[in-house]
Amino acid sequence: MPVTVRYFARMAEIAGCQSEEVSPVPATAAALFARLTQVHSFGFGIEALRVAVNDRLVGWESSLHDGDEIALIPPVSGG
Amino acid sequence: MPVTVRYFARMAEIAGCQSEEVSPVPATAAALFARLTQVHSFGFGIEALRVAVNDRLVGWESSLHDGDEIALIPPVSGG
Amino acid sequence: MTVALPRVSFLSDTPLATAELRRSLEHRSAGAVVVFEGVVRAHHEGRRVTGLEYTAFDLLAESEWDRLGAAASAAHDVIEIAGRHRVGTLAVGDCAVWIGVAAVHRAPAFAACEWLINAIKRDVPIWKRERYGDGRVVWRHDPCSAPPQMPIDGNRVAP
Amino acid sequence: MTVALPRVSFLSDTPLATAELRRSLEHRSAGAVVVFEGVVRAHHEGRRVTGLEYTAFDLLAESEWDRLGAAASAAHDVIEIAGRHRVGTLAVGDCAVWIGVAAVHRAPAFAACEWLINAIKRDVPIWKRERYGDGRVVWRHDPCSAPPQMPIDGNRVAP
Repeated sequence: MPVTVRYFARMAEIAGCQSEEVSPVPATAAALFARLTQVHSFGFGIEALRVAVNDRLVGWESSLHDGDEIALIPPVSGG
Repeated sequence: MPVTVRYFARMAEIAGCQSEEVSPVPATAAALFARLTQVHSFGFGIEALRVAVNDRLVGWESSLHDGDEIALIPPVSGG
Repeated sequence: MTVALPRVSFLSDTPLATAELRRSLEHRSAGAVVVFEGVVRAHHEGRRVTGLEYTAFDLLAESEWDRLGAAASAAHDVIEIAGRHRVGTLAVGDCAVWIGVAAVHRAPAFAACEWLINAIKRDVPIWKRERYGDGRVVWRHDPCSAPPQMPIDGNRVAP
Repeated sequence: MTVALPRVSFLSDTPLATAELRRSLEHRSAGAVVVFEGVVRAHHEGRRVTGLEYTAFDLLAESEWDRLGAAASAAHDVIEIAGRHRVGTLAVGDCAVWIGVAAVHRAPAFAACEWLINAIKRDVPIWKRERYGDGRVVWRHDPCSAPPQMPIDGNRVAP
């Protein structure tokens, strides 16, 4: 069972989608991002992003499991 | 022609009036206040008050003239 | 031809029209609006407050507000300032004072608004008489207000 | 019996009901209310803005707002906090964000309100896309937001 990656704002434009599925499941959020950067030229490095798994912010070394939803969060601009 | 003294808030209660006339005219605002304290027990020393002559704040050494209106301004409590 | 416009005054003896005051701050460049409202509380220093009354030295209160608004505008990058203070009889929950500042950015709007309400409480000749639940009626004279030295030449505290 | 109350949410896809938000701060002990409104400006960095659009990561935006409100309440002596942020399409002059704080005294109300809007702009996953007069449409990604280190264990800046 794959994981789902969600994109927002400029990252969604670059990825060309709001979300996509990835399998096999990478071990960590950092490993997932490393794999995605081989496909997309996001223009954001890992150091500029936050990551959430199943709607909660986590560290990049968090391990991933089948069916997780991973959100990549670029710099925000609300307010 | 006398000067008119205006009182506010607690000072008006102590003086028993909103305003009163004083003559002969004292030389300065400080001299006026010194004379008034012989009549009223204000409970405010000159150091706690501001003084306005003809609706403008002035120093206590400002000289007074016939017909001036002098307002004694106790500590404020607006806001 | 010069037309004398009706002057908006700082003091109001009727409930503050807060929505109208807010609209007076609208401006195409205003990205930030900060509003302070002072409201009559039900208690003061442990005593139950049933109502209160504000009285003012009208002309000087108006000119002091004008002076403070000019000082805040000179010191902070703001676009519009509006303020209104009640006089007369107020009940618990009534708005006693409304200060609003519009600016391009939020930091000067916050700074100017907070400075203005502090300066009003220090300088503007308005007095509050509180009515307590036990029937007593007491004039307040905040000891931190009315600075002992003369304020004629401007601000004692930098805006 | 436990009744599940409808949860008030931080994000709104309709114009902000600012009068209703203000009323939600009413409290008998509240002597000070400070409100911040962020408004869509007609210009940004010299370009004419004709409109904009906010999008959000809804669930995380709500939980981040809850976290920030709790942090502000813990750090400041405040009574009520209310906040709302628009998503969707906005025009110049529209209110994008409304943050209100009620407190017994004014200093914590100012401090909490200013901290909250700064924290929102730093942490809450909402993004703005501006439309300019020349037809361009640009996502904003403020470089000061989204702190590089993980924020999971709370606040990087003391409220």
